Amino acid sequence: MRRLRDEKDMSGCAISGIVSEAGVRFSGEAIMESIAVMHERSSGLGGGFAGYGLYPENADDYALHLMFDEPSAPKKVRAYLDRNWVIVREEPIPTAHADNISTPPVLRRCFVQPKPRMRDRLPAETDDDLMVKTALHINRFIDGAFVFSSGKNMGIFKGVGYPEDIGVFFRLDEYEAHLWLAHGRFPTNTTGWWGGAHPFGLLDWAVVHNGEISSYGINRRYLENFGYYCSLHTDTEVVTYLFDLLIRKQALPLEAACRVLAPPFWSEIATMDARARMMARTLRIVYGGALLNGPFSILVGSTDGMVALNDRTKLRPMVAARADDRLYIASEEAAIRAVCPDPETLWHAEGGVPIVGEVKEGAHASLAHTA
Amino acid sequence: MRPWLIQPEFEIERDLDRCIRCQVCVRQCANDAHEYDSEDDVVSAHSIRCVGCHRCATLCPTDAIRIKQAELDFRSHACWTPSVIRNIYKQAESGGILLSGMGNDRPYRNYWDRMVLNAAQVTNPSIDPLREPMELTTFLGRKPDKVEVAPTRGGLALKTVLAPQLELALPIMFSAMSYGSISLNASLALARAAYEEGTFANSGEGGLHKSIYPYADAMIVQVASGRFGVNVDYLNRSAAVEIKIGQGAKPGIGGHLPGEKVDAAVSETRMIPENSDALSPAPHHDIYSIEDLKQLIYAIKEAIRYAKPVCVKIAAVHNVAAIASGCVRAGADIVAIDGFRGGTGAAPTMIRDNVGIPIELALAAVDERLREEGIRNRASIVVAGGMRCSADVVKAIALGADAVYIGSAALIAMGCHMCQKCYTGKCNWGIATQDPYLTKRLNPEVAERRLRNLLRSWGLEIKEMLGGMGVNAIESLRGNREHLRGVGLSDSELRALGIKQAGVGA
Amino acid sequence: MKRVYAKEAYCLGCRLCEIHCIVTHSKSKKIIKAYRTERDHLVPGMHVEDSGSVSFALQCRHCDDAPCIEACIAGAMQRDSRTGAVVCDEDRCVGCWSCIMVCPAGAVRRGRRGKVVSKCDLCAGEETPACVLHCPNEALHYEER
Amino acid sequence: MKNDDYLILGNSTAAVAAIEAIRAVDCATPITLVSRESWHTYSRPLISYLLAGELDEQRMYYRAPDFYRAHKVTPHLGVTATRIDPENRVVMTDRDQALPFARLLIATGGKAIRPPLEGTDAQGVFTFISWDDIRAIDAWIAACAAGGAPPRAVIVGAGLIGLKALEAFRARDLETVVVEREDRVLPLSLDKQGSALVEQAIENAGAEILCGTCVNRILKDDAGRVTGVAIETGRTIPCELVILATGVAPDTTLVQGTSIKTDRGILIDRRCMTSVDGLYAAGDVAQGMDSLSGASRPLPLFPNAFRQGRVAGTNMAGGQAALGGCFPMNAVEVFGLPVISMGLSTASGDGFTVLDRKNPTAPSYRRVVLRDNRVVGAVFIGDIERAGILTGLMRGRVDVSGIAETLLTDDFGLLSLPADYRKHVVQGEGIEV
Repeated sequence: MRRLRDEKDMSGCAISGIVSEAGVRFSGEAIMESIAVMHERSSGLGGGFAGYGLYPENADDYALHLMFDEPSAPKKVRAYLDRNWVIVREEPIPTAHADNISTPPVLRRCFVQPKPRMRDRLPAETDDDLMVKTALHINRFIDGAFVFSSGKNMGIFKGVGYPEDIGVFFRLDEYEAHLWLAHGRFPTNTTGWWGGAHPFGLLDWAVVHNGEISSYGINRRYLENFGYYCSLHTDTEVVTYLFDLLIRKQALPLEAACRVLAPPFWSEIATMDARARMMARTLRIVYGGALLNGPFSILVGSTDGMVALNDRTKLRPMVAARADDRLYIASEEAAIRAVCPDPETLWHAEGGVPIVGEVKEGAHASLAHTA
Repeated sequence: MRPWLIQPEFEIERDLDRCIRCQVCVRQCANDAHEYDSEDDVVSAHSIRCVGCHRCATLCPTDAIRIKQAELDFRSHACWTPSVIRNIYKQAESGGILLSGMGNDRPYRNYWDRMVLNAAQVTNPSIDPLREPMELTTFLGRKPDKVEVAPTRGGLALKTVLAPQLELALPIMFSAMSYGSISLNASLALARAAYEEGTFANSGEGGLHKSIYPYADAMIVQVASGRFGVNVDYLNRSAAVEIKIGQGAKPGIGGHLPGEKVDAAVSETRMIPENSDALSPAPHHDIYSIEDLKQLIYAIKEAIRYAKPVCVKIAAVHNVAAIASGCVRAGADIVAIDGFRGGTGAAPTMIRDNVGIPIELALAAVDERLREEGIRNRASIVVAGGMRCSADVVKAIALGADAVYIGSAALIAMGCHMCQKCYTGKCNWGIATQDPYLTKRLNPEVAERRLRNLLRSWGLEIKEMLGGMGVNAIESLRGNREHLRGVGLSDSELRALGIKQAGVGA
Repeated sequence: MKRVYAKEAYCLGCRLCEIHCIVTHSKSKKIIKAYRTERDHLVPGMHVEDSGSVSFALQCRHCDDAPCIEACIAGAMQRDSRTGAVVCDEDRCVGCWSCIMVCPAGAVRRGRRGKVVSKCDLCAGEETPACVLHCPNEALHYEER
Repeated sequence: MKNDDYLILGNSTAAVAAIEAIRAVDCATPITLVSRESWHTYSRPLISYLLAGELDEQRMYYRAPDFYRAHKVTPHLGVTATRIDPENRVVMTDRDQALPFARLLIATGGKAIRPPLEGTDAQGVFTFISWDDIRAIDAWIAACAAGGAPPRAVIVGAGLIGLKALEAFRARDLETVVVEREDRVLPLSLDKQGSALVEQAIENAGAEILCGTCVNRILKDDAGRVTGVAIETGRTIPCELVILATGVAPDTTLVQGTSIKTDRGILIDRRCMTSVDGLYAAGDVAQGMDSLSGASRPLPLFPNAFRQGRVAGTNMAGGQAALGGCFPMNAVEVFGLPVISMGLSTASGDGFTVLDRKNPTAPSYRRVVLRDNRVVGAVFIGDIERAGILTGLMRGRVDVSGIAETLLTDDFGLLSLPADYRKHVVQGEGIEV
């Protein structure tokens, strides 16, 4: 089956995210409830979730969420994985009957560890690099197979349908995570392909996004410069890769990475003090191709927490709230109030200013600067 | 002896009912195409001398003059066209090389006109540049792969030191036009306009006249094969240095400024004897290979203490992508590519019209190649050669250019009428001449204002187009070929340009 | 006061200033008609001096100590109190040419129409004198200095 | 009348210029003006045009009808000052008024020189310097015509006044002969070549000129009416009208016997002050420095009168002004031929270099006299355009070596001059050179 038309995906969407900064795991019910409130923002053509802290028993293994819609695909994937990886555990992803969900693909997950001698490994490559290569290879070259997610102790659940139905289908009320992301999709090109739903994941990055990246063409070519191949033609995909490039590969602090994606205007830079100006200027000059232009609100999940970012002119809605140890971020206030009726603080995200929900354990030093 | 086979190319039509015999035309034509007979009180014309520059028609206070293309006076023939026949007559008469000024005038396919731009509808909002910020600021120079930032207790600390950059208020610069090939007034106007509008002008291989020193911060100084006017002060009195390897109008050909144009001021500026011909060799005689180029680049970088970017300008030829890649690897911070429509003060017509490739294709190839090689950020790409309007600029940027050079458009803004007779030194518009009687026709204040207006109006249009596409920074357009579609192009052309067919979605 | 200043370096010597001066001071103020019907007595109020590659347009300087006002026997040469311009009242001028005799700039000429001198009147208070307005190279400036 | 007032004697160019200059500095202190003539201020050089019928009376007036009121001047017209008492600062008039003053300007002008000839007292003999002269002449012509025939006229002297009178008479169709003692017309202004052109113009206009001969006597009949003139050659020219046009001299009658020093005219310094503090003189009555000859002498010229009046007025009002170089200059059109002369226009010989050029086909002539590479005199006849540039060169004592030859060319202009002088002429800023 053709995965997508060979054209860029454009969609309006609902997004929601909840993180316990204390690292306390909670069931998927809350996120399902939150995203369901924004039913009108989806069209039933895609919904999905990401959870972090799902698999404590396999916390050190890469958890691959895979889908297959070709009978021959699983075998090919298995053969490819065998080149570099030891499969520690493999199982179907449990599902349940859900209204409006039909013809799901084959859904499996496997937990893998790198082989001591990985055949495709280059001298400087890390395990993560190889996992990226693996996931991208499967997505690009193995027909009928698609990697939903490839991080550790996390997973992405998504498919064609309204997000609340997808949640039921994947029995998310039975999982616990300290960070949940959800996405309801309103695509303007209609394809009923489960791989095309969101979140999009790579390693432990999971991205949900509402918007239209008008700079997509150059963002994509910019990433190609660094070896990323964008097979899905989605904004979410480039956002994910950009986070991976900037933070994981180039070791930019989160704050600086957000400055790259949604930089201040030159007129603002001109009014900064010398040190800040030099920083902002350098980032803009070097990372022009990474600037995300056009309307967007994105939520990016990672092992360390969640970051929300609006485009620099704030052309898409995004609301945040805090209560107890939790940070809630959603496209609409109602989606927060549905699960947190009485937040301590509630505010609208500012254009270009990231909001960070940092999970205390194992926090990156970088995140400390943005609070 | 009168060249009797040569017929007028233009007809000067004078409406005698409107002619007031004021003789403005007589006084303004450097080619003596108009003549006043005081006995009969009548102005008459010598059409054979007319070059079609429209000076007379423009200045005629009663609009009594019309310059028309001479009627087709040969039996029509698809192969033996009038221009072909005329050229043969001229050569049979002169025994010399046919010369032309300005750029290739043959009707090759213009790919700018086969590419259309995108605009935002519904799924993303277009942006109104009159209400919202719209950023055209462009930096030319070498960029690192990444920026190193270290978190410290006082915040983030920048560890990366950027290579020198040229900061442009908009991605348009004035291309190389030497003092000598154009008048000092024209050079001054270009320098001042660039300076005032936050962009750059290029000295060409003419040295830097003293009166341009105040605008040196807006000057890219050129080092070409003749090395005219080059010394360490010249290199340092600049914003950047450009090594000129080739020129789009005449790839593989050197330059020749006739001695008549080398007056005292030109002589001083070029550092050559007065009245001597200024001959720029075809190649640099110290660059016979890419390693030699690298040596020169680094020799210059040493001379300017690595404080300014070094640009290498090449003509768009068949393997331009590989050559550009070589230039980047040899240390060029900026690669300027000049397409075959690029202008010139003088070039053999056959070369001008038949050598080199269109800049659109060259640009597409170079940008793609540098990206494939992962070295695109190591150098900026500047393209030149037939950039006619802001849409051409936007398309060039979308194809992958960082900025463009405009030459002919700038000259036209100053009054050039594209008569293509620059090489005669008799430019009636005071641009491509050193004759004091003609140079004063170009008031640099007026020319500067017109150039600034041109830059501003193109800037405004670029902002409108950017806003229409839903982006508010030029870097989001740069190399963003998703915003381009081809119309009426073959598959191979689309492939060469790296763009999709119009009608094909994102 | 505002005067017309010439930038010698940018004067083309096209004489459009003279032509438009004539038209502005003609009866019809229409260029073709003026030249056709009044040609024999049209003299510009200003002149282009021209020699080889050097030329410039010269108008009356409207001197502060205008010698032509001193010399005018008919009281015709006067300073316009509104514009500050030195103007010749053509009804009073008798054509004695004393003004021509004393003008150090040579900016006053004999008119062709009888005994009346021809000189710049700054276009009688127009916002911009015709010569300035029509100079194709902005070699003439009308300004306060 | 308070005794800080201004008193001005005279009502012509110098007086008017002084009044305007005073009012430019001091707009309050009263000015009293005393004039022998009863006319509103008028321009003397226009009288020939009036006589010729080229002007109406309205155009004779030098300033607008409200000139005195607008300048807060109390005019006493038709009143003659009879005595000046410099010590007591008072002027007596023929109306027995005593006009006290603090600052006085004597601008009473010149008087026609009457040659010592027999018969100048005859009826029909006139001078030609005032409106009153013209009225009398006009009346005489009318009377003659009423008696049967218009008068025939003889003009004694072919200087400027004589030729303008001649022109007026020809306009009135009077048969006229001019008699000039010197060998040419306009002898003080023109050299022989220049005069020849003017003479040609006069002859073309149908008048007779007799040069190099003197009038011996004016003949009259028993009724005392003029009948003709007898000239040196023995010839008698019958006529009914004689004009004495042998020149003007300062009219110093009023200051004779006072402490105010005179020579041919009242002596003035560069500030136009006489030998008595607070007393000034200007115009044809005064005698100042000729900057070319270096000698003090009367320069009865219209522009001089204006400039002296202005300088005097400014200084009287407490301002600072001084005369620049003065030298003779004249502009005139005779029978359609414009003539301009300036400075030592007739000079030649030792120390002088003369450049001249005569147009072979048109009545046009130019002569430039140089001394020490500086222009000291010039003649323009016919093509007179830009003659003033030479006035400027003379006034500025500009070294013209190197450009002397261009002074004669047709396209001579500012462009021919050194760039910095050119710039200076157009007031420093005009032309950017």
